Amino acid sequence: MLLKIKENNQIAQNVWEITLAGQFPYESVQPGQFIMVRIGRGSEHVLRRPISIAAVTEERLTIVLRVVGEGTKWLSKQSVGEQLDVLGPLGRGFPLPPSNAKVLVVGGGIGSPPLYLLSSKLQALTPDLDLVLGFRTKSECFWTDRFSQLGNLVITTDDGSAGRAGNVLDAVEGMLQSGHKWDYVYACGPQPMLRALQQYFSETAVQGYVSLEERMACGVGACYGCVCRTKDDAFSKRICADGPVFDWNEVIL
Amino acid sequence: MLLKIKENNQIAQNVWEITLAGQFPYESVQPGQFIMVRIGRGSEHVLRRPISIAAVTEERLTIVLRVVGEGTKWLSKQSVGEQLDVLGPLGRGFPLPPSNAKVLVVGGGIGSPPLYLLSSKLQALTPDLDLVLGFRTKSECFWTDRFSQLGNLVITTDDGSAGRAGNVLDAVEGMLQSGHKWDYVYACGPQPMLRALQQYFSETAVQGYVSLEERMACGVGACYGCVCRTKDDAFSKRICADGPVFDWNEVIL
Amino acid sequence: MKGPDLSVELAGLKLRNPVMPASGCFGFGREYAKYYPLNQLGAVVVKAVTRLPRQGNPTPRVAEVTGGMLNAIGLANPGLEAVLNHELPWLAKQDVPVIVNVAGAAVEEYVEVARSIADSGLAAAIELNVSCPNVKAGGISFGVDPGVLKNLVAEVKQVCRIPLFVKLTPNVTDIRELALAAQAGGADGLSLINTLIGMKIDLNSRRPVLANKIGGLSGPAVKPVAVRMVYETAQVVDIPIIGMGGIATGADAVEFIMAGASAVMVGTANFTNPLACPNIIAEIRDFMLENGIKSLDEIRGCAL
Amino acid sequence: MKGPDLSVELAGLKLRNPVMPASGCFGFGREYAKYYPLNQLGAVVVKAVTRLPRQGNPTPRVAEVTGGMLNAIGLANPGLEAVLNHELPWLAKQDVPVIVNVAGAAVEEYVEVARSIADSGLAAAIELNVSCPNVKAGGISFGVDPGVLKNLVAEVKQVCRIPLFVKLTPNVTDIRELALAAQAGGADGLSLINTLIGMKIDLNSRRPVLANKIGGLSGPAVKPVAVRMVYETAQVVDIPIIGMGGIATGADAVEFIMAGASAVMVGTANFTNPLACPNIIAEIRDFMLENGIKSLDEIRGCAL
Ligand SMILES: Cc1cc2nc3c(=O)[nH]c(=O)nc-3n(C[C@H](O)[C@H](O)[C@H](O)COP(=O)(O)OP(=O)(O)OC[C@H]3O[C@@H](n4cnc5c(N)ncnc54)[C@H](O)[C@@H]3O)c2cc1C
Ligand SMILES: Cc1cc2nc3c(=O)[nH]c(=O)nc-3n(C[C@H](O)[C@H](O)[C@H](O)COP(=O)(O)OP(=O)(O)OC[C@H]3O[C@@H](n4cnc5c(N)ncnc54)[C@H](O)[C@@H]3O)c2cc1C
Ligand SMILES: Cc1cc2nc3c(=O)[nH]c(=O)nc-3n(C[C@H](O)[C@H](O)[C@H](O)COP(=O)(O)O)c2cc1C
Ligand SMILES: Cc1cc2nc3c(=O)[nH]c(=O)nc-3n(C[C@H](O)[C@H](O)[C@H](O)COP(=O)(O)O)c2cc1C
Ligand code: FES
Ligand code: FES
Repeated sequence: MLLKIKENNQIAQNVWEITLAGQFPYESVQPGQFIMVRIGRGSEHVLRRPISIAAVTEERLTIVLRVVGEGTKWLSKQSVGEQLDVLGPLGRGFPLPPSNAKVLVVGGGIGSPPLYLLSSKLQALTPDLDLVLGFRTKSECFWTDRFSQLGNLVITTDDGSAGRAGNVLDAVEGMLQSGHKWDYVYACGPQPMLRALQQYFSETAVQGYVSLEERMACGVGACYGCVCRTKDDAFSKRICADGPVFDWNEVIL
Repeated sequence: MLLKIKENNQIAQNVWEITLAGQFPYESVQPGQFIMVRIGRGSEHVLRRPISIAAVTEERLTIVLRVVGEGTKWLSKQSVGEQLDVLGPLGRGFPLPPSNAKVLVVGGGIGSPPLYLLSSKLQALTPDLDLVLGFRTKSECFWTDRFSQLGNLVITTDDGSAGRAGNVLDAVEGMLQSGHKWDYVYACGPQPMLRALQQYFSETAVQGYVSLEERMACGVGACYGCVCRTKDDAFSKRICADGPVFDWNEVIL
Repeated sequence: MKGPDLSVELAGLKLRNPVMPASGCFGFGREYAKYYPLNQLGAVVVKAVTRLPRQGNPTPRVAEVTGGMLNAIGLANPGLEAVLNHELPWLAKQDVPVIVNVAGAAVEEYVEVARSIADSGLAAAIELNVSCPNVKAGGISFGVDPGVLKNLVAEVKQVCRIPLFVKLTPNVTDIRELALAAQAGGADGLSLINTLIGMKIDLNSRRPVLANKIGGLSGPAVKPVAVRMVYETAQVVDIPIIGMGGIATGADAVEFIMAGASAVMVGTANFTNPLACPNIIAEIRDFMLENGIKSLDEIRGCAL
Repeated sequence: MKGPDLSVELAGLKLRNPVMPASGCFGFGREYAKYYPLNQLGAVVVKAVTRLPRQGNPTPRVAEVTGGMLNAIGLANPGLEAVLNHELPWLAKQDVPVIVNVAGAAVEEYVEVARSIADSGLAAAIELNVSCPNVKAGGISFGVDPGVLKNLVAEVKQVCRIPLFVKLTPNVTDIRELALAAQAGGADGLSLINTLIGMKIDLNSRRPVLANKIGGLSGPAVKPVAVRMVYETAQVVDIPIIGMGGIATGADAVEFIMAGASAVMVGTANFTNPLACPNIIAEIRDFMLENGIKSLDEIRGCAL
């Protein structure tokens, strides 16, 4: 699918927000799903890049990306009016909780974007959404205003330059100690963060969903490139097709 | 060198004219010299493309190119304001004749552009410049107005849709029969045309210079990619560095 | 007016057109069936099948390089039984010939898997992936020694009632030697090339990007090597060749056919564009129309 | 503050930095001397020299492919005498070590050329190009058979009073075997890789683009294969390795060093950008500065 770039703006250090329009099954998007974006216009880049859907309206798709290599750099440089070749929506998103469940959403850095779409859906279901977003430093924070409209937002930065100093787990512990309780945890971010959450809640009844990342080739389940380890140690799950969201009891992080 | 595109216009079927500006040794350009233009911005294309200098002013360089493959197609699509990475001026151009010599200039198709720069220099030296330019068909003709200001221009097309029907050699023969005489012939175009001219004048005292083409890698004489056969059969000449212009007595066409 | 005829005959198999996905780049067909009906393809070629399920290598398993990619999937697959019970029956309903890529760590494994697949009646042909390390011979690939290869092919041929293609690895000094060995062993056709062995190092971690360190290079970067090997092989063998390596356009496919290939496979390009195979088929048809070519026989091997 | 130290020692040669142009991509240095002083380079490596002048192959000799190029120059060069009398004396004035690439069609030719070059005192080292067809052995390249290679290297080593590098061809099943053979023959170092053999067919003429049909593939497309071969070779030999194949940036050069190379050569990239070598040197320096690396010894082979 060719989608037209409507906006492409830097919103934090190395972070860009791109809004796309064009033929796309906007209504069918589940929070946590992603698109595969083609890079360049020749044959130098043969692999698409997986990018989460951060927000969606009836006729717009928004992605947020951090520039880390050639592909994301190229994306950050595309002009309004140009077209991106995308596949999607791909993968399985976050299963939504029953109404009125107590929910915590935890994001780490560039893992936050898909949680925005998730949280905007959760807002209607859960009266009192807790959100913890961790960043390295103030200049890397983005969308904090948007997230704060969806629930009780706690920001952490490693260096304390914005919000609470420390990592997201410190914040989660602090909230638990001050009496917060959750039935569901939804998380996306670096693997060590996900692992720490998984372990922290392992002896509890809290139901958790984590969104995983791996280098992908096809993005549709055909190449077996992006598998993750599952606890039953059966034939490994493909993150692109069986995930990227998994029940945290199912996967070894 | 990075030169900025000032104009990029289609001027005939598959033919584009590009005008460039920026730091360049404009004054030192000899007619017949060429530039090597980089294609694309990544590493898909590793070889530059040789393109003749068609016209030069104190601060502008003009090239004319026919779209035949990926590189020329890419060039035709570059927008005004973008930069091209060029090397040059490269090669050895046409040696100019003494004043008042009688001169014929013969161009075939996309071989004509360097002859424009040549003819504009010849105009000052020779009172009565004869120009024969051959094209396949009318829609492929370009710059005929510009050339006609420099001398007595005869156009030929294979199908007779413009100018005289037939090839350039037919026209040259016709002119000879109607009394034209030349001391010097300068030619650029397809190899069969150059060979025909070389043979046609082989028993005469007419001095001739032909500009040759070959696939090039370095364009500066370092790779031995672009050699041509010389009559003394010594170590072959490199078209990029020892040419592209050769005395027609020197080379086997 | 009748359009150009894209059909090809390949060791007795009659294919609608010469374009098939390459093994390992198309799963067992289910994923791409969401993008187009599989019966548009000449055939479907499935992921390598081994006797038992295989998890494959640790991740990262894929990496991008200039004009291509590296993979070290490690023959991950659900194993013979699951393929026979779940994948091939589903594929049998798709109205397209199915070629099963077979891998193994010992001659016996190849033989057993090939026999079961052939006997199931669910496959049109078998493609032997001989790039696998030969466990009994100290991990050297089956595909690099002519004697070892000929013996493997001969053993499998005995139990294989359907056409047997042998997929050659390009990581050899002389592809012709191996091609002739496979032919002597009884191969009905050859597929080439499998991936070139490559590596990419990450400058930040200072380690190879792939967990497996080395991986197979595929994509446009390998096309010149692949075309050359098809060309060299076509000059010496009598059996048909399926060419592959970097095919992404109809022009690429035609280049392989001119080099002597009877059909082509498309791997990495499926990842760049899920519609790569149908697009390539359409582009081959356009090329034939524009050039007045009625049948691919007219251009097969014309560059030889 | 002292900047990073880019100097390397290579089989007794002390180089200012690890970056050299690759043979055949830099003529005899004169052309690129117009773009920058050659003493910015670690060394200059000249085009292959044979005993007699060679015209090389018919044209077209070069073609572009995705991420690379094919060449079939055919060892065109002015011959030993002209090189000794005209090229090396000029290079001797450029204040930079000169490595002479030597080619031949028989062991005796290699020996004669190498001896003359070494004895002239005008070269710092010799690089044996063993991709040449061995005329006496039916045209098979010297670089594909360990026994033949070891013998060639040993013969040349006897007459060569300066360091002897052997440049390996990648068109072999196991590069380690050839690397060990060259080492056993007495090589002081190894250069790898030469070009992969490839082909491109022109769809209009329906013929190979190169007059020679096949040609050598170089450029970014081959980098993963080259890095892998350097990595594999570094694990088994004790002599230094000069890595090359697709290097176009400082990052590419660092990748080869991390794979175990002591120095690098830059071929095709000179054509894309005549300032490729000086740029790469500057980029290596920047990388070292940014990462607090004082000497290349700190990262050499760190990915092994
Ligand atoms: C399901 C999923 C959703 C993602 N969503 C986002 C998002 O919303 N915003 C965002 O900024 N990033 C996201 N990422 C990470 C993003 O895909 C990588 O940062 C990006 O592919 C890097 O490409 P590059 O060309 O800039 O980097 P390079 O390092 O040059 O890429 C080289 C290759 O490695 C792959 N690669 C490199 N890093 C990663 C990584 N961390 N994860 C997966 N592949 C990688 C690339 O896809 C490419 O194939 C997501 C990843 C996955 C798997
Ligand atoms: C000295 C010289 C001057 C030239 N001047 C002009 C000019 O003023 N205008 C113009 O339109 N063309 C000119 N040409 C031809 C021009 O270089 C080619 O048409 C162009 O390189 C084709 O590139 P491509 O990528 O479009 O074609 P592709 O076929 O995709 O190119 C593939 C490779 O082949 C080479 N190649 C293909 N055709 C030619 C050719 N005819 N000559 C040389 N290399 C070729 C390309 O440079 C490239 O390396 C000149 C050639 C030479 C040698
Ligand atoms: C991710 C991936 C997995 C592959 N798996 C297999 C396989 O299981 N069996 C096999 O014979 N070849 C396998 N191959 C090789 C391809 O079938 C093909 O030979 C190679 O990729 C070259 O074609 P391409 O350049 O079009 O990708 C695999 C290639 C890729 C990229
Ligand atoms: C035009 C050209 C000519 C070459 N000539 C030689 C040669 O004479 N001797 C040699 O050993 N290698 C020769 N090579 C191989 C290069 O030295 C180098 O090994 C190869 O190109 C890979 O490096 P690259 O990818 O940086 O170009 C040549 C390569 C090219 C492109
Ligand atoms: S990326 Fe291919 S299976 Fe997930
Ligand atoms: S193109 Fe390299 S010598 Fe002419």
